[in-house]
Amino acid sequence: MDHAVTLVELVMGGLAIGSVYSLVALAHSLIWSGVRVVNFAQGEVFMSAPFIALTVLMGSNLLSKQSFVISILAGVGAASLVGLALYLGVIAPTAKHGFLYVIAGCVGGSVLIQNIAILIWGSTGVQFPSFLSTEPIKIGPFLLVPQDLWIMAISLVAMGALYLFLAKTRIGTAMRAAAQNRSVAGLMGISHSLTDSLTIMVASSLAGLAGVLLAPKFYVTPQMGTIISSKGFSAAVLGGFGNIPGAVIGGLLLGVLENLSAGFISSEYKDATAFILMIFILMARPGGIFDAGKGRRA
Amino acid sequence: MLSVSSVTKKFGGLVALNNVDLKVEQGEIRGLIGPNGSGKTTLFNVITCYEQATSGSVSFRGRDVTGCAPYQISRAGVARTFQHIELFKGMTVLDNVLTAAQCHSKARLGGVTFGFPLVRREDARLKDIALQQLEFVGIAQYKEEPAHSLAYGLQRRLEIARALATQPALLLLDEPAAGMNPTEKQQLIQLIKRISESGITVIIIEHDMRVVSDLVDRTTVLDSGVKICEGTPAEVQNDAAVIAAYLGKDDLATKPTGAVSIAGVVGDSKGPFSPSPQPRTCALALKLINSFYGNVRVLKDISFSLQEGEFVAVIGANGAGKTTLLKTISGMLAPRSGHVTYLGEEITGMRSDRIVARGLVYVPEGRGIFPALTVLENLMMGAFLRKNRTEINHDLEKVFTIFPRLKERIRQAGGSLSGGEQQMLAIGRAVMSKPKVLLLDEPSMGLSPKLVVEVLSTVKSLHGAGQTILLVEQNAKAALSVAERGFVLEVGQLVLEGAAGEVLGDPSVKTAYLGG
Amino acid sequence: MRMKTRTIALLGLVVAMMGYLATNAAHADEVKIGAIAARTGDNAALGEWQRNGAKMAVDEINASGGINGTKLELVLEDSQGVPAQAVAALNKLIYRDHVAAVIGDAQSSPCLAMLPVIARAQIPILPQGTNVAITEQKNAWVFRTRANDAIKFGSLGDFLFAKMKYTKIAVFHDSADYGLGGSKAIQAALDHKGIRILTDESWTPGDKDFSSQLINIKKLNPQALVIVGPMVDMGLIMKQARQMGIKAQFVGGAGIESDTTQGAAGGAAEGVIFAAGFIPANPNPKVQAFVKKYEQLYKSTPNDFAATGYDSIYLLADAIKNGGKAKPQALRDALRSSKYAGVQGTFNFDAAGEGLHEMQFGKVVNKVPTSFTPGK
Amino acid sequence: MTLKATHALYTNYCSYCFLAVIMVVPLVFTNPYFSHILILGGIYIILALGQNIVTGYCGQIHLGMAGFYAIGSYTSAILCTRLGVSFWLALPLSAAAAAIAGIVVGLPALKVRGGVYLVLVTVSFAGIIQVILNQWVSLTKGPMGIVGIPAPRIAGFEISSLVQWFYLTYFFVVLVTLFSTRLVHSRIGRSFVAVRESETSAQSIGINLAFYKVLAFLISAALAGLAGAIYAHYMTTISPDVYGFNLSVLVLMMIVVGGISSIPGSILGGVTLAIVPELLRAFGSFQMIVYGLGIILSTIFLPSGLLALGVNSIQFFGNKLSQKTSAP
Repeated sequence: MDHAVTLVELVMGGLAIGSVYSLVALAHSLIWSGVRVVNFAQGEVFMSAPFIALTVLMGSNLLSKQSFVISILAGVGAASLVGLALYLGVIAPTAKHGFLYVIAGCVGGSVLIQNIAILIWGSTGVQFPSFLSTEPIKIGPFLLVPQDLWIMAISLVAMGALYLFLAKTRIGTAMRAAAQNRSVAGLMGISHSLTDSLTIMVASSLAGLAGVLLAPKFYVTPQMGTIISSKGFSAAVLGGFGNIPGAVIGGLLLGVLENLSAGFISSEYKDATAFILMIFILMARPGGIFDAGKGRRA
Repeated sequence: MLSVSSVTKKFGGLVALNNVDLKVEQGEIRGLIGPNGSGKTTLFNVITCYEQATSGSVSFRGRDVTGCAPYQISRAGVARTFQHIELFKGMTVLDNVLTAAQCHSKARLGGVTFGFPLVRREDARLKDIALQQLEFVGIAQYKEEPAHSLAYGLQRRLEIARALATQPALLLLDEPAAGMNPTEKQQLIQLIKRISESGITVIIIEHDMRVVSDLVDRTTVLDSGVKICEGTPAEVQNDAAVIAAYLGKDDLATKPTGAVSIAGVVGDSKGPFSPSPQPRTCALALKLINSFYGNVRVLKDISFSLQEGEFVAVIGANGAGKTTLLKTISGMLAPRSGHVTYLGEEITGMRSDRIVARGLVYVPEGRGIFPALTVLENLMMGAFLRKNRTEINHDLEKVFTIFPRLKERIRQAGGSLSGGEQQMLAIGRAVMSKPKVLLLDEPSMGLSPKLVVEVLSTVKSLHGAGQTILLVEQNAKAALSVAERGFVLEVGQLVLEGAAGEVLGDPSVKTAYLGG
Repeated sequence: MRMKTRTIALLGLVVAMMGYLATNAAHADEVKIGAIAARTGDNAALGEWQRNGAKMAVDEINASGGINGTKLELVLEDSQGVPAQAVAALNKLIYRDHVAAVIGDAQSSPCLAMLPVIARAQIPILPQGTNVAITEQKNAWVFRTRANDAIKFGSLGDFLFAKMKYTKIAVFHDSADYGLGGSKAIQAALDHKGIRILTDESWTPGDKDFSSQLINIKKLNPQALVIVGPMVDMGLIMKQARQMGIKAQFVGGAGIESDTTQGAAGGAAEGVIFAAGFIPANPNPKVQAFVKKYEQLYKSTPNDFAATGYDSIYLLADAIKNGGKAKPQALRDALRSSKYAGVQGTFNFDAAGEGLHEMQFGKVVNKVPTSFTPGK
Repeated sequence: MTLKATHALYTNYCSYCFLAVIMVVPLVFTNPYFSHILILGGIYIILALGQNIVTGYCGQIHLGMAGFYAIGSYTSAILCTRLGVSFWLALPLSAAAAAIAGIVVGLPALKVRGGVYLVLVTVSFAGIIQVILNQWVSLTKGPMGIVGIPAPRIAGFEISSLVQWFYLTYFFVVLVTLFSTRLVHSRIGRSFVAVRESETSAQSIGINLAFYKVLAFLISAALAGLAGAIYAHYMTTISPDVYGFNLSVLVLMMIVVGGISSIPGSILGGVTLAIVPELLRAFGSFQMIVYGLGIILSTIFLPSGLLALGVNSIQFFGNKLSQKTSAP
C-alpha cells in the first residue's frame, strides 16, 4: 500500500515535470519536421520567457491576475522572437554548411544569449512570484501539489491549442503541407519563408511557455535553460525526432522514468539510469519510439 | 555465372519484382530494359544485397549469396555503378579508385601507421592497379582533381573505373549513358566493349536503345516487376508486348464512356469532343530554352508555343527531358538561357510560388500529394492563394463531380489512397487553384491501363471545359489519343511536331522509344 | 577584396595574441590584489558576491588614503569554475599583473588545481573553497578565509544534538564535494554522540525536481532535515518538501539563509537553522557597519561569500601594514601571525593555513537571518 | 599559386610548421602564463585530432569526447596514486582503457541512425561516465576529486617546470600528429572518408561500414584517453566537474573553428580555443559575449575554418609577389 502511494506520487511528479519536457520536445520536433533544422539553443529561448515576463511584471508592479496574464503572454511572445532571431541569425546561415555547423553556431548563440542575460539581470537570479497555489492538497491517500496539476493542465491545453492550430487553420495545414513536401507546397503558392518563420515562432513560444510554467516552481537564473533543454532534446529524440505525438510521449516517459529510477533505484544514479534506458530504447528502435520514418531522417 | 531464380520483392503493398528469373553466362553483355518503375534498379539492388528479396534466391558462381552484406558481395566479385552517380565527392579522382582497389587487402592499423615495408609494397601495388584503371577508362590526367570537379561524363567513367578497381568478375551498370551526348555515348560503348573483352561479364540498364542494341548480346525486358521478354535487341524491339509496355496499349484510343456527362457538369456549353476553340491568344511560349542539371545539358534550344484552350501532349522516352521541361516552365528550375513567356509576360527564373499565383499550375511527376493531409485538406491547399470562399466551395463541388471517388474519401489521408485516386487528387488539387494553364507530368505513371483510361479521359473532359493543358507522357498512345497536338521529345530536343493523330502514326515515335 | 580583409584579420589576430600574452604589463605603484571566481557560467553568482565584498573593502581602504600611502588595486578574473581556467587566470594575475596576493576561487576544485602554481610562484593565496583537502597539501602559502566543511558541519552536528536535543536527523545533500563533505562531517560529529543519521539522500547539483527523494524522507518523519548544497537547490528543496507535507525543522550549512535560497524557497525557508561563518544580523557593531554599507551599495544583504571577500582584502591590507611591504615572504609571515578581527570573527591561521575555527549559528525569522542561541 | 597547390602545401607541411612555430615560443618568451596556455593548447590539439578522425574523416557526429578524456585521466590518476604505477606505463594503459570504452560506444552508435540520434547516444555515454565519477566514491574519491597526482620522471629526473611540461606535452602532440597524418593518408583513412562521403558506394567497393565506424571511435577514444592522462598529471588534481558536456562541445568547436577534416585545422583549432579566451579577458564582463559572437561568425563565414584564412593569406601574398615580379 505504502509503496503504491509512493509509486503514484512519483508518477504524478514525473508527469508534471515530464509535461514540461514534452513542451520543449514539441518545439524541437515541430522545427525539425517543418524546417529540417535543430535549434540547439532551445534552452535560451526557454530561459528568455520568464525573464521578460518578470521584467514586465515588475514594470506593471501590481500583482493582479491580469498583469500576470499579460506578463506571461509577453514572455511567450518574447521567446518566439528570440527563437526567430536565432533561426534567422544563426541556424539558417549555418544550416547550408551542414549539421555540425548548426550545432557549433547554436552553442555560440546560447553562450551569447546567456551572458547578455547575465549582463541585464545579473547572475544571482530572481524569484518568480507564484500565481498558482503551492499548498499541497490531499486526494485520497495521495498528496498532490495543485501547481503541478496546473502545469500539467496548461501544458495539455497548449498542446491542444497546437493541435487545433495545425489541424483546423488554413495556415496550420499549410505548415503541415510544407513539412511533408516542401517543393510541392511551393507549387501550391505556399511561400517557404512564411511557413518556416511561423513554425519556428510557434515552436519557440511553446519552449517559452514551458519556461514561464516552471518559473514559479524554480528560481529564474540565466542558466535555468541548459538542463531542461537537454532533457527536452532527449525526449524529442526518444519519441522519434520530428514526430509530434512522439515528442509528447517521449517527454512524459522521460519524466516518469527519471522519477521512478530516483525513487526506487537510487537518487545518485537517477541521470545515469535515464541515460542508459535511452541508449537501450534507441538500440531497440533506432529511429525513436515513434519512428518519424526514413524521410524524416535526422 | 549469375543466376537469379524466381525473385520477388515487395515494398509494403507494392510488388516491385514479381517472380523474376535471370541467368547470365560468363563473358556475356546483358541488357536490362523497361519503362520507368519496372523494377530494373530494384533487381540490381537485390543482386548486390542492398535489398533482401522477399522470396527467391540469387547465386553467383554457383554460390548462394542471398542474405550477404553488400560489402561481401563486392569482395566476392560483383561490382556496380549507380543510377544517380555516387562518387566520394570530397576525394581526389585517384583516391576514389584507390579506395576501391584496396577492397581485397587488410587494414592493418599498426602497419599502415608505421609503414612497414610489406605495407608500403602493398600500397604501391594498389596504386598501380588504380592508375591502370584510370588509364583504362581514360581519365588518368585528372587523377589529382577532386572528384566533384569532373564533367558529368567523366564522373560516369570514374564510377566505372572505381567499380573495375575491385577486380570484379561481374559488373552491373545502372544507366551509364544517362545525360551523355552522342559522342560521349560512342566512347562509352567502346569502353564497355573493352571491359567485356577483358573477360568481365556485364549487365547494363539503359534507356537509350541505340546504346543497348550496339552493345548487348541479349536483352531482358521488365515491365512493372514482371519479365515480359528476353532476346536479341532486334527481337525485343519488334515484340508486341515490349512496344505496348513502352508506347502504351491500343485500347486507349477507344473513347472513354461517361465523359459527356462529366463535361456537362463542368458547366461548359460545348460538348467535350467538339473541336477546341479557335486559338485566341498565345498562352505559353518557350524560346530557345536550354536547361542544365549541374553540368548536364538536358534541354537543347526548345521552342514551342501553346494557344489558349489548347491541349498539347509532349511525349518521349525516359531521360528525354520531359519533366525538366515542365520544371523549367513552372520555375522550379531556372533555364541557363532562353525565355519563357506566359500570357505575354516574361516569367523566366521567377519563383515557383509567384508563377503559381499567376495561374500556371504544375502537377508534378509522382503526384506529390501530401500523404498525411486528408483529401479535403489536400484540395484546400490547392486553393491556398485564393480568398473568395464561395468560389472555392463552388470549385470544390466541381472537383467532386469530376472525381466522385474523392468525395467518398474526403476525410481519408492522402497517403492511404490508391495510385489512381492519388493522381485524381493531384489533378483535382490543381483545378482548385483555378489554373489558366495546367501542366501535367506523367499522370499515367504506375497506373493500370484501366486507370490510365479513366484519368486521361477526365483530363480530356477538363480540356473540353476550356482548360488549357500541357501534358507530358511516356505513354505515347494514351497521351496522343486525348490531346490535340503532339510533340516528340528525344534526348532534349523536339524532333517532331504535329496533330496528335499524325504524330501517333509517325514511325519516328517508335524510334524515339525503342531505337531503329 | 574579401580575401584581403581576411588576411589582414588573420595577421591582426596573430600579432594580438603574441603581443598580449607574451609581454608583461608595466609595473604600477599600486599594490595589486587578484580575485578569482566564476563570473560566468553556472556559478557566476559566487563571483558577483565575492567582487561586491572585495571591491567595497578596497574602495574603503583607498578612500582612507591607502596603506601607508600606497593604494590597492583589485584585479578580477573569471575561472568559470573550471580548474584549468582558474589556473590560467592565476598565471595571468601572477605573471602579467604581478599581483601581491590572490583571493579565491570561491569553489574547491579550482582552488585545489591552483595550489601547485602557488607553490611554484610562491605568493600567498586566500582560497574560499571549503573542501578540507585544500589545507592538507602542505602548502605554506595557503590561508583559507572560510571555515572548512569539517569545522562547519562538525560544529553543526554537535549543535543539533547538544543544544537542540534532536535524535532523529535526516541529511539531504548534493552529490558535489560540498554536499558529500558536509554529510560526512555531520555523520562523524554525531557518531561521537552515538547517533545514526536516519537517511542520507542526495541529488545532482542543478536538479529541479526532488519529489522522489523527498518522498523517501517523508516516510521516516525526521525531527530535523539537514540540507547541504547549492543555494538555489536548497531553496527549491525546502519549498517542495513543505509542499509534500514534511514538517521537520530545516537545518543547513552556509548559504541556506541567503536571499537566493529564500527567494527560491518562497516562504518555506522561514525558521530554518543554519551554521555560518557570517551572519548579517550579528549585533557586533563592525558587522552592522559592514552590512549597512553593503546594503546601501548593492541593494541586497551580504552573505558569507561577500563577507569573505571583504575580510580577505582587510586581512591582506593588515598584513601588508604589519609586514611593512607587499613582498611575498613578508606578507606570508605577517598573515601567519595575524590576529585580525573581521566580520566573520577573529582570524588565527594555524600551520596548515586554516583561519576560522568556530562557527556562528542563526535562524531565519520573518525572512531575516538572526543570530540564534537556543533557550533564549 | 593555385588554390590546389596551396592546399597541398597546407595538408603536407603546415602541421609541422605550426608545431615548429609553437615549440620555439618558450625559448623566446619564458612567461609561465603563456606556457600554461600553450600546454592546455597542446592537450586540446590531441583531443581535436581525435575528434577529427571520428567526425571530420569518418563523418560520425560525436559529442562524448569528455567521457573518453575522463576515462584517460582517472585511469592514469588512479594507477599512479593508488598502485604507484609509473607515468610511462599508466599512459598507454589509460589510452587502452579509453579505447575499450570507444568500442563500447561504437557498437550502439552503429545501431542508431546518424544525426541527432548519434548525438544523443554519445552525449548520454559521456553523461553516464560523469555520474560514475561522481558516485563511485570508493574508486574515484567522488566529487572531491583526486589530488596529488605525481609528475612523470624521466631517468629519475622529475618533470617539474612549465617549460619541461611544455616540451613533454608537445612531444606527444608531435607523435599524435605524425600518427594522424599517416592514418588519414593510409588505406584506413581513405576508407573513413569513403564511409563519410557515401555509405552506399562505400559498401559497393567492399568496405565494411561497421568495422570502420567502430575503428574510428576506438582511435579517437584512445587519443582522448592519452590527452586525459597528460592533463591529469599536469594539473596534479582532477575532479568530475571538469569532464562535463561543455568540454565535449568545446572539442567539437575546435575542429569546426580550425577546419574540419584537416590535421593542421585541428592543430590550429586546438591552440586557438586555448588562447582566444585568454585574449578575451581584456573585455572584462563582455568576455563571453564576444566569445559567443566569435563562434557564431566563424561558423557562418568560415565553413572551412581558420585554415581558409591561412590559405587565402598565402595566396594573397603569392599574388602580391607575382605582381611585383611581373611588374616592369
